[in-house]
Amino acid sequence: MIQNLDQILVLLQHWLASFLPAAWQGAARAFISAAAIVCVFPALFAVAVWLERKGLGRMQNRLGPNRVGPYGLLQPIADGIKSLTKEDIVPLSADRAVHFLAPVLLVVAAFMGFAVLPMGRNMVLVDLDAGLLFYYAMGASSELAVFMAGWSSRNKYSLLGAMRAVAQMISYEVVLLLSSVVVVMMAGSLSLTKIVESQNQYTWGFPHWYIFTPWGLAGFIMYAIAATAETNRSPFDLPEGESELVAGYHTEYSGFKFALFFLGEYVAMFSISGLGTTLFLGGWSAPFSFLTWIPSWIWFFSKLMLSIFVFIWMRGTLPRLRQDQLMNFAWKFVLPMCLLNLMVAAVWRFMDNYWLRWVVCSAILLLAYEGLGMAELRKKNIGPRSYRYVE
Amino acid sequence: MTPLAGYLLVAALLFSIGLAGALTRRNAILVLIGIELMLNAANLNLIAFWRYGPHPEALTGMMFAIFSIAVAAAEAAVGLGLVISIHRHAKTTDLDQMNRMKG
Amino acid sequence: MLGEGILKGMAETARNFFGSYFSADRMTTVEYPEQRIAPFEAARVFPFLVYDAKNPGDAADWEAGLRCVACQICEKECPPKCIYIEKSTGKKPDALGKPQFYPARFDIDISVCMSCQICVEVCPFEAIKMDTEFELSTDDRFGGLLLDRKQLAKSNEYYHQIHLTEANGVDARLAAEKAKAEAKTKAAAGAAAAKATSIAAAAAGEGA
Amino acid sequence: MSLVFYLITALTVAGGLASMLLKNTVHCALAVTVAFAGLAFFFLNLDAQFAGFAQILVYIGAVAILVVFAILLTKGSETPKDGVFSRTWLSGLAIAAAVFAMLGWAILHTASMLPGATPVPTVTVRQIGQALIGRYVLPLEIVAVLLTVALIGAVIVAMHEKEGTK
Repeated sequence: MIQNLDQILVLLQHWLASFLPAAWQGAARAFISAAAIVCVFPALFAVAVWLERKGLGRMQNRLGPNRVGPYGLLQPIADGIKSLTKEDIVPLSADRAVHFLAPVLLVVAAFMGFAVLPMGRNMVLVDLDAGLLFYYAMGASSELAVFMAGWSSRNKYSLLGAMRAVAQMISYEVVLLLSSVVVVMMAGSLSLTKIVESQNQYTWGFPHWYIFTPWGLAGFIMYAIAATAETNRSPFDLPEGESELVAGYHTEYSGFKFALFFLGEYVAMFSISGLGTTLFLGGWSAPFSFLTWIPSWIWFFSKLMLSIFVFIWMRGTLPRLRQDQLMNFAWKFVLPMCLLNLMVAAVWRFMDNYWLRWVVCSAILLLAYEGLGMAELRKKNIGPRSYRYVE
Repeated sequence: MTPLAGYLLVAALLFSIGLAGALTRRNAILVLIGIELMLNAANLNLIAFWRYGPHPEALTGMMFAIFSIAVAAAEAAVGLGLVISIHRHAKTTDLDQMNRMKG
Repeated sequence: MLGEGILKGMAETARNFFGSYFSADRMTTVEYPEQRIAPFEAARVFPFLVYDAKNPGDAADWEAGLRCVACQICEKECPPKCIYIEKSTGKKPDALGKPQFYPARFDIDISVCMSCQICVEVCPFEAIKMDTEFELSTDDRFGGLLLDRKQLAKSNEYYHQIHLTEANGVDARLAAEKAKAEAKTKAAAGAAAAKATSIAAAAAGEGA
Repeated sequence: MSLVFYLITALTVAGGLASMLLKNTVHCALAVTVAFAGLAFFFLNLDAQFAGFAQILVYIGAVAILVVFAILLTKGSETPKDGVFSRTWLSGLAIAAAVFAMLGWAILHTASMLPGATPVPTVTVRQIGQALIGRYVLPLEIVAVLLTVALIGAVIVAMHEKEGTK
């Protein structure tokens, strides 16, 4: 019974596909999974928007949306109807084809990442051997979409926002990749299902999640920073900093195309949270061995929503960074820490003594963090900054 | 026609397109793009030969392609750096106008 | 240590988040259309014209009671030029009984007005004051936002209601002015009478 | 030759042609991205998963972005008034056509000698990794050094020259 509940979605998929002739069943299963992903995550998007507006409201001692439906629950539907029925305005001088393609490409690239994320036991669309690489390849394509949006709008704000976004995404993509490499080193595989399986073991009832190791915790924190920057969320939301750039690269988008950008941003947030969950938080595995009877997909989605809540929490707390702070932080602090973390993971891998490696690895990481942090704080450049342009 | 011949033909076509672009465009950046296209065509050849070669398990062609991708990335970075630096000197990226040795 | 401030900030927002469910005094906002806060006395939105009703509460004599004498100072001083005044041809007695012009037309375009209060400051007759009414939305973008003198005219009692301290000061000043004017006329009358008596006396003396 | 092959060929060649023929430089950069993506599909079609994803990651994620950055930094997105093609375009085209003719002739001439369909090789990422640090460790190290040198070199070349050092 419990087994069935865990696999209920897989069974449902097989049952639905069984109505078709045998030759088509494989394709039908893939189609059903893809359709499920395309339906579930926009629904989750609606929930997340509501949660974000309510949560931010409460953090600022307001009520948040409370007009449409009970507790404002129907607000996302109202927003959806509004953006669907709004006029779609394209600037006269805009590059129409590119302007149209940009949001489409962004959303498609954001959705592609889900293809390799295991959302439960046996619940993965394609179990690629190079799954992580595929994920990052898809994430890299969204940068181009952002650039296309900004450039095709023929608007200074859009272009500035796009250039900021691209510079930021490239810088933090390095961090994102390097912080997840430690997991690959430990799991010995780029396949996300294998990574989850290697974490789905228990000692004294506690799971072997990578976050419960010094290098895993450090890696997770750096992953979270890079993920926030990669999805252009506060405090790294300079690309759309509304106080300076109107709305950044989607200034000139309205109606449904704007809604697509909005959707793309949230879907990217879900997929990057899902990847973080998979890499560091044990994916669909239960946090204690006595809780393994709860279906795996429930664990995956609860961890996902928890990460979303942390995203919202950070947005409610932190002010926006300045461009030079953002770049300095990425290249001078997080990247060295990432490289050090790779070394620490290697030390962890090849040290036998269980307790000693805990002490050594934590000590190296903490000392480096403290030392680098103090150095960065002392070096803080206060005074006029110089800019560099190509004439 | 064997599949390999098809891939080789496509690679040759892409190589020629890249070559034509590199030889005919004025903008230095587009010349670089043409060179990238040529490199990519070569990669396609390598991968195709690896796939249809006698010893795919030796991974030789694929390794070549992977290294070539890495080298091409470095080449693009340096090439574009050069274009930017030339643009700063000559205020243009038009190759037809870059006919002086004097900096 | 680096990052300490972030954790402190996160704790603060978490406290706000949970606190807002437990303590009602954290929630400083009101649910606007249903709940309202009484406007502050110093609040100002757009100007209005003050009139003195002969019998308080009578809105019928707004035209007669307008303090404005169409001197057009406010029209000249208005930075965005949103006041349009047309002087009357005839005159009518003001509160002091002196014959004055009055505005045949007095329009303020509140879509242009920037609520700077300069018109109020330059008015020598205390005729234009700032209102606290802010729910002025209309579906007519041009005509609906161009208020004429009938829409602008509000009684002195209303002025007392919204800006009590200020209105009392204005009333005192007007009363003092009126008293001064009356004293002046009285003095003038007295002087005239004295002159008349002295002339009469002189005439009588001459006659004697 | 399957339908997939022809579709990818059409996509790639169209992208490549557009990137060399379009007037607007940014359009060219976007078109070449399509060609890069098509080549990645080719790699996937040839069962070289790793190379295909690496192609997307490096070319679409890095090279294309680098190119558009360079275009914007050099004000290259404005179409020049006196045409986009070089004065010697005819000879360039002739050379390219000659190269293609020769390559095509060579391929078609030897097509019968080329191996036919072979069984699909199974390559895991583990195998690639082991090859990289086994047989190909020296090239790997050299590429690492090359990338570092290229990174520093690109930064130095593109950096502002100090006043007076010209």
